Amino acid sequence: QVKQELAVAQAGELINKINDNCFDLCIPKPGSTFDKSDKACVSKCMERYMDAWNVVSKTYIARMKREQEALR
Amino acid sequence: QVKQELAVAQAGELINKINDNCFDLCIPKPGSTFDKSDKACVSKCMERYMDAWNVVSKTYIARMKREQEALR
Amino acid sequence: QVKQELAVAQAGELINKINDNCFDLCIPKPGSTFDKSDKACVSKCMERYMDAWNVVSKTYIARMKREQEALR
Amino acid sequence: QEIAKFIETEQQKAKLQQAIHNFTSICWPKCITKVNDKLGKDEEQCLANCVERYLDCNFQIIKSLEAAKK
Amino acid sequence: QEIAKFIETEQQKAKLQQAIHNFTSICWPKCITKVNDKLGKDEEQCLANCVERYLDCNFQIIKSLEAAKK
Amino acid sequence: QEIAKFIETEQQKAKLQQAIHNFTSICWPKCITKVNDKLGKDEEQCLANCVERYLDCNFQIIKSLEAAKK
Repeated sequence: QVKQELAVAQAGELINKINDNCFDLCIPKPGSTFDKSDKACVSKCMERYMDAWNVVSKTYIARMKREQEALR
Repeated sequence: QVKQELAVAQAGELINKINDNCFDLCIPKPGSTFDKSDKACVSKCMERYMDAWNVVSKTYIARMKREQEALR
Repeated sequence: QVKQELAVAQAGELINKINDNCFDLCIPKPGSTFDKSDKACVSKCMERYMDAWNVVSKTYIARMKREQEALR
Repeated sequence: QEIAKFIETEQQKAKLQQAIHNFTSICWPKCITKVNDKLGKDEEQCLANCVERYLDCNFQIIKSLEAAKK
Repeated sequence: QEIAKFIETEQQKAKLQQAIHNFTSICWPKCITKVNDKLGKDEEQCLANCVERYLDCNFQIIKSLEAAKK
Repeated sequence: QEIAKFIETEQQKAKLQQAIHNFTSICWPKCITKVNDKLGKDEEQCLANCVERYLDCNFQIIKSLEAAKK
């Protein structure tokens, strides 16, 4: 249950971050409808955000390893 | 006392949000005085912020009801 | 130990704030290297941030004293 | 028991109010660029649209992530 | 007792420092647009004005909300 | 004991994920200005540079503050 709660918390953070960033990018001026092109943009943006998350993750972890090795 | 503390916490949040948003809008470049026109702007801005809060609240609650009904 | 933990927490906050503000100012477009001029900018920016912190601190404390005296 | 229920209700209210604070913060700078004597019809519409579109976005993301899990 | 008092004092100090961190974060981007060798007189004045005006704003809002409650 | 270790590992993972969330939030608006069908090579490079330079900045600040303490 701890695990699940942590997983939920993480997913919540991911949803919030995607939402904030993709809302700004895809719907800079909120109109009266959420049309097909908005939906397509949000869908693509979500994938790009997760791509970006992976690049950041890889870079960060590689750097931390390099720094730790430099300390030895 | 719980109630009061929660009420105080909420008022604190409201004050902070009004302050941050109205400071940016009314005093974009802070000068050496806080004159009548600044005061009038802050006063109006505060009322508009609470109007906006009410519109957001109404919209959000109505939407949540609609979504809940759609789930039944 | 409480004292140390609080001191560490405060230093952490200071480091984060300096980092966020000086990163934006010194490295608006992150390139492939962190060169001498970036380093010099971060170093100066850090000193300026602490100067600014001191000005804010002095102003805030003086104002709070004035307000407290006005209440008597 | 009474107290537990009271606290729970208060916490739900606080959560709702927090959500409304967040939406107002997000939508205010998108819709209000100057301070007027009244909230204009267009400003009001912009705020309502902003909340609705943000939630559309939110629901879509949640559904996609759930679909991806399966 | 000694420890309780010590912790309270430390917490007050932490609160004060947090407030100063927040003000510096708010006022820095309004007043410092490039990094110079020294803090200029105009930058210093801008920072002081920013804190004072933010607090003016704050006090006015608090007073209005209190007046509205009655 | 088992549970304590499990919780600790989970907390470390959560901390790491939080750091990655923060970096993505900081670097995304600097590197991604429109939504494309794929992450471009230049966008990918920009994100990696952004993380590296932010950490360079971070390490420099920490070292300077530590040196100043002595």
